[in-house]
Amino acid sequence: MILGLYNYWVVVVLMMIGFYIVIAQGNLIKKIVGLNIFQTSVFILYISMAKVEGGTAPILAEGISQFSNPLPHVLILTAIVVGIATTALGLALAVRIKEAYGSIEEDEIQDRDNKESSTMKGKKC
Amino acid sequence: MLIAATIAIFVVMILAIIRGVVGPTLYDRILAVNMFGTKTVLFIALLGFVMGRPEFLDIAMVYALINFVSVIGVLHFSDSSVFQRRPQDSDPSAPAEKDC
Amino acid sequence: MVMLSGIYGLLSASFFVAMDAVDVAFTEASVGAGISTLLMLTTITLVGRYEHAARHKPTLALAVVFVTGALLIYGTLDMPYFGSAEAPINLHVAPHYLNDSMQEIGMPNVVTSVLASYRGFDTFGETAVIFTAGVGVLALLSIVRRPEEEAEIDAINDSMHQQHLILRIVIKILIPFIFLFALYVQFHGDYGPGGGFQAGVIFAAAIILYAMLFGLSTARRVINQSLIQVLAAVGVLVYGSVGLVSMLNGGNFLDYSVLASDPVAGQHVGILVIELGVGITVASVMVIIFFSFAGRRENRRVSGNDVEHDGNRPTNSSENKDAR
Amino acid sequence: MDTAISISSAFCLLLGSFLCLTGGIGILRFPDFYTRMHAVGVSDTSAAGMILIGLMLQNPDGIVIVKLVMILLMLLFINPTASHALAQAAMNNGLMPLLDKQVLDRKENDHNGQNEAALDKTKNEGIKPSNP
Repeated sequence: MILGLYNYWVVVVLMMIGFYIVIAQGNLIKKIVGLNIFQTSVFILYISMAKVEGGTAPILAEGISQFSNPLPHVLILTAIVVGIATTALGLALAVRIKEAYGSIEEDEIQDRDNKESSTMKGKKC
Repeated sequence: MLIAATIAIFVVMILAIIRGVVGPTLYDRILAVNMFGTKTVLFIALLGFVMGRPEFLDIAMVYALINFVSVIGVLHFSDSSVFQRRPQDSDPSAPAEKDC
Repeated sequence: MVMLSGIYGLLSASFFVAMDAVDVAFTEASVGAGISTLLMLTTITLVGRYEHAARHKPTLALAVVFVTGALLIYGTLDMPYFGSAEAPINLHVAPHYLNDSMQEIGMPNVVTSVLASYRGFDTFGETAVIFTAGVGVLALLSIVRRPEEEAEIDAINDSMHQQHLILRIVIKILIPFIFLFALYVQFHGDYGPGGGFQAGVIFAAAIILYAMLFGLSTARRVINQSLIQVLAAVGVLVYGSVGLVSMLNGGNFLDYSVLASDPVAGQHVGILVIELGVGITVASVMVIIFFSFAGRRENRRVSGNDVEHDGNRPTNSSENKDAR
Repeated sequence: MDTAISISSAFCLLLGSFLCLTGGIGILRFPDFYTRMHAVGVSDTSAAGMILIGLMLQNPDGIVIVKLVMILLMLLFINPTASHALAQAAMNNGLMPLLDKQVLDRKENDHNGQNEAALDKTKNEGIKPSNP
């Protein structure tokens, strides 16, 4: 009986993979990939909730009475396109960071920031 | 028969994924993606017939096009210098290499 | 890894087909498999391919992930079973959409009618978000180039494209069909899977294909950059003005029933126009995003040559050796 | 007539599936990139053609057949082109086919001689194909 929940478990596993990548990887591009995986897991959550046993695609046709739920489809359809737009924004930021810092590794960026702020302080003193 | 063909294609998709994960060089991966894309087109077309909703063919068509676009795009960008330059002593066939 | 993400996009799209979400599969097919892979690749050519060896300790992260995952799985125990028709999500507003949209909107594709009519306001917001993202990318990555650099880029492109003769011919044949198909998707969205979002992405994919094979400056000559920027705004404006017109006609904002004498015909007109607006915005924003990234890349190739030195910069080479 | 059509459809589908499977085994078992590519390139296109023809025979309904024909045409255009581009890119970027030791040595020398100016030392090191 409890196996009827497997779709959520798949979603949770995917979500955690994405989450792990986001928090554990230092590379900004990998972080964005992780965010994408996380995002897709949310899509799958919505779409799998919309599925109705025995239903088909929500395009009305004669002779079919059972349809999947169209509302999550709408939400996810727009979310996918918005997702790619925001991903592009994130990638653009990564490109600019690379140009400004010469690296997209988190710790190196941090190091450079620290160094710069300490030299600034030194000048002030 | 439709279902048998669908299952066969599904198996081949899994094989393509294995090659994509293992694939020593970048080009193996691109090849796997290309194959996977073609198989997806067939898979969706078959699935449409299995489920009795031939509207799915539109999606298959999008796939055929977009797969081509992405393969060409990947090839285009793999010509760039970043992809040709490798770390100095890494063997291109070493499976540990990861093209991030 | 990027190739795998491409497969991932394809795979999740086939999953959506299996889940009967044809419209979503359509979008994911064009977005996840095509555009996002390309964007990732362009970025990687900009920032360098290899990452440094991991220096962090993943134990803490793993612990956090496992705890969160366990809590989430515990939370799923109260969720309705997969595919159950009695789940709360299927009981409230969805039956109304499925049963009444034929009378109210007159469209077989319920997804389109929900997207464009019932939840039109939401979709308006999404379109505005896409537009904003396009503006953001433009602000971050746009560059002004001098004419002599243009010439240099042209020379590079010409030399590079000598080898792509077969590809160019096939693509010349294919591109009109892609455009035609995009238009079909755009205007067939009422009856089958499709609509503005998908059509916009397909349209943009055709232009991106052209830009990749024939060089960015050629593509810029065909499709004017400032025209595209104006079009991105025009799409949102078209959407908004449909709402305003319906207000002027005495209805609510984005209530299309008042656009024609017959409410159903009015809905048809309204949905057609706003889908057009969405399509224009999505297509031009995608093209803007790609042009910005690719323009950066070409600029990098001409001036500076810092990409060239990326792999073997003396400070990095030792770390790059053990890059995974 | 009906049975003839359905039998031929089933035959096409089976043949397509079989070709598909051979391609899948080929991509997994062949030793180097170019042979894999051969396996995929040949079997993919023909398998797609067979399966789509099988589907066409399944449903003699106007618009569906038109769509299937369009998909078939597109695949016939796209697949060989993509394979060609892939092989060409791989060749241009110096991925060598897996050859006999003798041929390999000769090729290697040629390669080094021709491109000495263009390629730096490290790159040649990187390109060298793995010996079997």
